[in-house]
Amino acid sequence: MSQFQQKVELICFEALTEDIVRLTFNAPKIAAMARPGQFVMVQTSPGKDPLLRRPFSIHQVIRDGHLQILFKVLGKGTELLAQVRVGEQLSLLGPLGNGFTPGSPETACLVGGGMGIAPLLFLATRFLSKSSAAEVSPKMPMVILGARNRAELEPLVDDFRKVGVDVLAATDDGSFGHHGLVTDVLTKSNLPPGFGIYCCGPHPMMAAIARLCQQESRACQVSVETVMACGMGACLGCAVPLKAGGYAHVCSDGPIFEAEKLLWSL
Amino acid sequence: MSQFQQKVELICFEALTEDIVRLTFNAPKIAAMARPGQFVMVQTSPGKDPLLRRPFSIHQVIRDGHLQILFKVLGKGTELLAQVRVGEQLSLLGPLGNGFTPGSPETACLVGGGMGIAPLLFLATRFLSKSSAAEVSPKMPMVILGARNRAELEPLVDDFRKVGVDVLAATDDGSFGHHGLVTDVLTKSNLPPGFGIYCCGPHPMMAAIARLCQQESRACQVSVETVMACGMGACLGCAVPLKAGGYAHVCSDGPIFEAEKLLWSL
Amino acid sequence: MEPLIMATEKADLRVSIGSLALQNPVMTASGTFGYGREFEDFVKLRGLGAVVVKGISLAPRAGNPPPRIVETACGMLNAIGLENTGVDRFISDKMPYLAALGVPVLVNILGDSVEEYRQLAGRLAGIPGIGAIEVNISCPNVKKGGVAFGTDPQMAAAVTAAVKGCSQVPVIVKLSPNVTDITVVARAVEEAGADAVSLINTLIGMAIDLRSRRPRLANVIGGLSGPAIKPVALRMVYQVARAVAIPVIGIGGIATAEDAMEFMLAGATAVQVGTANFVNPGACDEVIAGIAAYVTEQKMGSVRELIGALRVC
Amino acid sequence: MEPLIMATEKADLRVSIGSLALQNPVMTASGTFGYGREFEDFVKLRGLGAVVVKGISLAPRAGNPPPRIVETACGMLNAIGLENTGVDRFISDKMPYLAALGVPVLVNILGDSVEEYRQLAGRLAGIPGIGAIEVNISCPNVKKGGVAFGTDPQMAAAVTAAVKGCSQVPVIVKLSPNVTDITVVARAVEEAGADAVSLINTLIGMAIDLRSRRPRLANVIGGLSGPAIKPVALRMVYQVARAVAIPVIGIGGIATAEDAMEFMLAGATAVQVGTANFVNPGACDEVIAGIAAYVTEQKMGSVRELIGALRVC
Ligand SMILES: Cc1cc2nc3c(=O)[nH]c(=O)nc-3n(C[C@H](O)[C@H](O)[C@H](O)COP(=O)(O)OP(=O)(O)OC[C@H]3O[C@@H](n4cnc5c(N)ncnc54)[C@H](O)[C@@H]3O)c2cc1C
Ligand SMILES: Cc1cc2nc3c(=O)[nH]c(=O)nc-3n(C[C@H](O)[C@H](O)[C@H](O)COP(=O)(O)OP(=O)(O)OC[C@H]3O[C@@H](n4cnc5c(N)ncnc54)[C@H](O)[C@@H]3O)c2cc1C
Ligand SMILES: Cc1cc2nc3c(=O)[nH]c(=O)nc-3n(C[C@H](O)[C@H](O)[C@H](O)COP(=O)(O)O)c2cc1C
Ligand SMILES: Cc1cc2nc3c(=O)[nH]c(=O)nc-3n(C[C@H](O)[C@H](O)[C@H](O)COP(=O)(O)O)c2cc1C
Ligand code: FES
Ligand code: FES
Repeated sequence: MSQFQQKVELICFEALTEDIVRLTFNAPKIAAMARPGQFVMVQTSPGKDPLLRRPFSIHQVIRDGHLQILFKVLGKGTELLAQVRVGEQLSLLGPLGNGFTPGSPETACLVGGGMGIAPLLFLATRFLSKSSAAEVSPKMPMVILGARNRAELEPLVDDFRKVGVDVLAATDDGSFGHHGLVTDVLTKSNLPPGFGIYCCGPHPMMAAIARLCQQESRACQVSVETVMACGMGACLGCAVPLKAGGYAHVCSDGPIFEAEKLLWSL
Repeated sequence: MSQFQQKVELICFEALTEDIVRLTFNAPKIAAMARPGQFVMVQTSPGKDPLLRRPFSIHQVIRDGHLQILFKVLGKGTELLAQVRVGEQLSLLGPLGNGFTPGSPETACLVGGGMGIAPLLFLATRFLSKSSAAEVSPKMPMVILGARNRAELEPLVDDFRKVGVDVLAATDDGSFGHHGLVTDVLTKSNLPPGFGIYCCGPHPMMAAIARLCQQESRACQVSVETVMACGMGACLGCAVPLKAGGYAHVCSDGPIFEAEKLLWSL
Repeated sequence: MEPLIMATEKADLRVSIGSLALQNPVMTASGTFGYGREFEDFVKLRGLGAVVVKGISLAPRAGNPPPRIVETACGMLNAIGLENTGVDRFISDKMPYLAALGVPVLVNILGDSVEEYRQLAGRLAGIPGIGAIEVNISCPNVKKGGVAFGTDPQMAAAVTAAVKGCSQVPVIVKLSPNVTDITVVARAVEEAGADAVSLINTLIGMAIDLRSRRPRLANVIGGLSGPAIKPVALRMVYQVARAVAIPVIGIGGIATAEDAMEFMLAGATAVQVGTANFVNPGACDEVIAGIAAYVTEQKMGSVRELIGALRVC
Repeated sequence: MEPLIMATEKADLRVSIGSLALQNPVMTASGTFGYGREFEDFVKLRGLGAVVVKGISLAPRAGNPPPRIVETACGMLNAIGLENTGVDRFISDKMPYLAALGVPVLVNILGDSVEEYRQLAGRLAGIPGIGAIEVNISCPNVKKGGVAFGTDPQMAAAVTAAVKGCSQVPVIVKLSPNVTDITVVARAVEEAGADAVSLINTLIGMAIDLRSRRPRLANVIGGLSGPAIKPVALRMVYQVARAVAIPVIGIGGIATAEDAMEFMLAGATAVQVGTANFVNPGACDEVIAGIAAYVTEQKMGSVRELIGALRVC
């Protein structure tokens, strides 16, 4: 067994801003198997509406089998999730998807925008961790994070700093770090050629970074979002077009893809 | 305006037993218009499943515009209602239906079984109240209440005693009051001819009491339950067959009917 | 020259169904709004686009035995059995109140035969306040072994022509969704003279109680309505709007302004709010206000810009 | 002599679809269970009544562009576009794993023409592990202008006969609900030799995004599934079970043992669990366990006592 459907208890609820929430679940089985870049499907209601589970990146796995997700309230499902109380149980399905391949290359620049920051904390700690040395590099990653404003970004930047990673920040309104896009910061940072990019964020940001990396022949892994019904390869609903033609399935072939394999619209 | 759709706040939650709950809402507009025997339609979820509101008798109206309902957890809707927390808001529609006609006759015997006890507390206090003298009789009503066991019945009997009404109790298991049915108690009580019956409870109980009253030519008002979609006479879903043929609508012609007008099955 | 400023002052929500002008595109669906009066405490009746009343037959009908309704996932089944007071009592008891509201009253009619429909239309002709006749063709044709008029293009056309022949007001034919190709029926009633079509009526469904091993409706089968059917309704409105030239009125699971405007994008000129009235008796007010807010916010000259504006590339 | 005692020991859940014996009446619905393996961590695959695989065509198909799915009230729309690996890779890559499970594999097939269905049946004939062919006739017939095979009794019969002619295993025809009278199609395929019918496939629906004014599916229309459609499915199963003599397999919104048993009361010999697998990948296990518990608790000799046992008076 490498995947589980589990009722898990919410053990910590944090509202980082008015509409950004971090939930910590006691989910030992899923946490034990989880790798950075994988995701869980969360049932947002015991009823039939909303019917489908919602996908969320695994934000962090912490000692004692605790698993975190970080999300923004957008619609019905996330609204319901933001109302779950500590002690209540929720059904989680996971870990799902392929996850990042953090070994290639070993020197890394993590680029996250908005809620795309979520999976990068887990990835960053894996880069740092010595215990799982077989799989990951011990080298310190470079991290560039962007969001709309200070309120949204600062608490997340703090989390990276807490685990010992320095962060270059960018905000749309300039209230924290660079005033502008993460892509500006990335361009200005003159990243050495050996560094690979691990990227998650809004589609336009990832498309821009994919283009950049292609120009520089830089390895680039992106985490892709689509609507999902099952999250486990059964419905074929989560198609994304491939450069070579045809489609890949985000939940089973991804959500992490080499940027150059995908057909980027925009 | 005599009916209202209102978002009201839950101000008190009481679990009388494991599955019997009393909710107190701050619902001044509805409370001000409410008469005993009327009901409210309660939205049990902000979502679309369950879709329809659920009808509940007005259990009690207390000073300051507080309105109570008393219910047993049976299915999805009542399960959700039993999870509402103090401070949360719910949409109520009411007061709906005709209500009891407590003046005719003025001497009364109230007979309630199970959750059918709910509307009788409000009715009993109206019989006692001197402030609304125009509408109701000041005479002390006789009250017979039945339920499955002591746990379910005793807290409700206490409520009647608190407002100054004595109660004859009956339980299915004999753990409190008479061992048996309320109909037994009623038969044994040798009710004087002038007393009218005001009755609410499971269908078989009401059918038995209706038969009894017919034999004794005693006035009998019953509170009838059906499935309801609208509660306000619009859907015509809440039909009950009439002795004279055709149907009445429980929400708009009832829920209180003279027992002899109805066609009693069983 | 200043449509934007005008729009922010008061959104232009007017639409027309044939010769019938409506102050806004929001009507009540037949059978879900009683005879209007039931909602006077909850909705600004005078603010509605139109009131569509419960289906009326020639003679009074008692309706089906209970249970008549059952809740289903995001929907409900009903088998009311077309209970109504009959056309004469409708005219004498219900119309005066309705006519005084000053909004068009659409009378939904139903019959067992083409002749009954014709007579109904005749009885209603000339009654003040009636803005249009809505012909419910989902009823069984007793002369044809109980096949619903609405499932046969020829029968549907025959009913339409009969009603049209006795009506001065626009005739709207209400289509049944329980057909293989709803555009065929839509075109048939258009050719027979219908001034508009409204759709959808309920999907035929059933519910079973495992404990008693009985159908949950005394009538065994009933009509499915509510949010559950919205995707089917939206698809059929889209198909019919592209198949006919007459206005289309969209119905099925509409509960919010967004729902209503999605139907307009699919091609509906107006909409009807049905089951949502039971859940939220103020639903129509909210839908109208929401559309007005959208039209203003989007700086649209008129709500009519939405009709059929779906971008399908 | 001691059926009650036996029942409490182990409930008899066996049912048969023609010559195909199933250990219990619970199958997976095509397109909602991948090729089975995806669920090995979540469901006891060997405990299923049967595994129905994603629809297979002669040549591989890439499927529709995204978005392919959208959630609706208590349901979902899909327009996957019948993406599949094609019959050859299905046989070489998927069948060995499936055959080793020891439960019947039902291969759902689809084509653009009668000839394609015939060839598919031919390719699958004799492959070990295949318990039956399920013929998806909701696909458009390209030779007839894209009208779905399942909406025309004659075309449905032609496909059935063609497949039947090349199959040794039972042939199950999966009916489309998008028809005026599903019993007509059911009888047509029965006469053409179908060993069973399964129903319903998805209802055709649509969803619109008000913000972008575009359809929510790239394909514009899609198939509605899930709890929302259960009342329609139950009604059609009830009608078809009374119209044909062959076994009926019930599909549509089944998520619990109660749902499954309601379909059996309506006349289904077996059921398929579809969309529920997405929400709860352990759904089939729960449905089977729930039926077993009920059969035991009710002291029934066999689950077969439920089939068509609805009490309609
Ligand atoms: C593999 C994967 C990992 C994800 N990880 C995270 C995460 O860690 N944190 C997080 O906040 N979100 C994440 N998402 C997105 C998340 O699943 C959606 O935000 C969520 O499903 C929205 O559900 P809802 O019911 O609140 O919104 P809905 O009611 O479904 O939609 C509300 C509105 O939001 C829009 N919307 C829905 N999904 C998205 C989306 N993916 N992106 C942008 N807009 C959308 C809809 O179009 C609609 O307008 C992830 C998605 C995938 C596929
Ligand atoms: C005018 C009126 C006043 C009412 N007053 C009260 C009240 O004061 N207190 C109270 O507890 N209930 C009262 N009821 C009944 C109450 O409305 C139902 O119990 C409630 O709707 C059940 O909702 P649910 O979603 O929990 O159950 P559902 O999920 O709808 O049903 C669950 C199970 O309960 C059964 N059930 C549903 N309704 C009833 C019913 N009325 N009687 C018996 N079984 C039922 C169903 O058949 C099903 O098996 C009243 C009903 C009416 C019409
Ligand atoms: C309780 C009820 C009664 C109805 N009665 C009628 C009727 O008399 N005539 C008619 O044409 N449609 C009738 N309908 C159908 C509705 O007008 C509408 O077409 C259908 O419910 C779909 O819309 P909705 O999903 O918004 O409810 C009725 C629907 C319900 C729920
Ligand atoms: C994503 C998806 C894909 C489907 N693919 C197929 C298919 O390939 N062949 C087929 O016959 N039915 C297909 N169906 C229909 C289902 O098998 C089933 O008939 C339908 O979903 C109704 O059942 P449900 O409500 O339990 O999902 C598909 C359904 C879904 C949701
Ligand atoms: S979400 Fe179902 S296959 Fe990817
Ligand atoms: S519940 Fe709708 S008319 Fe009574």
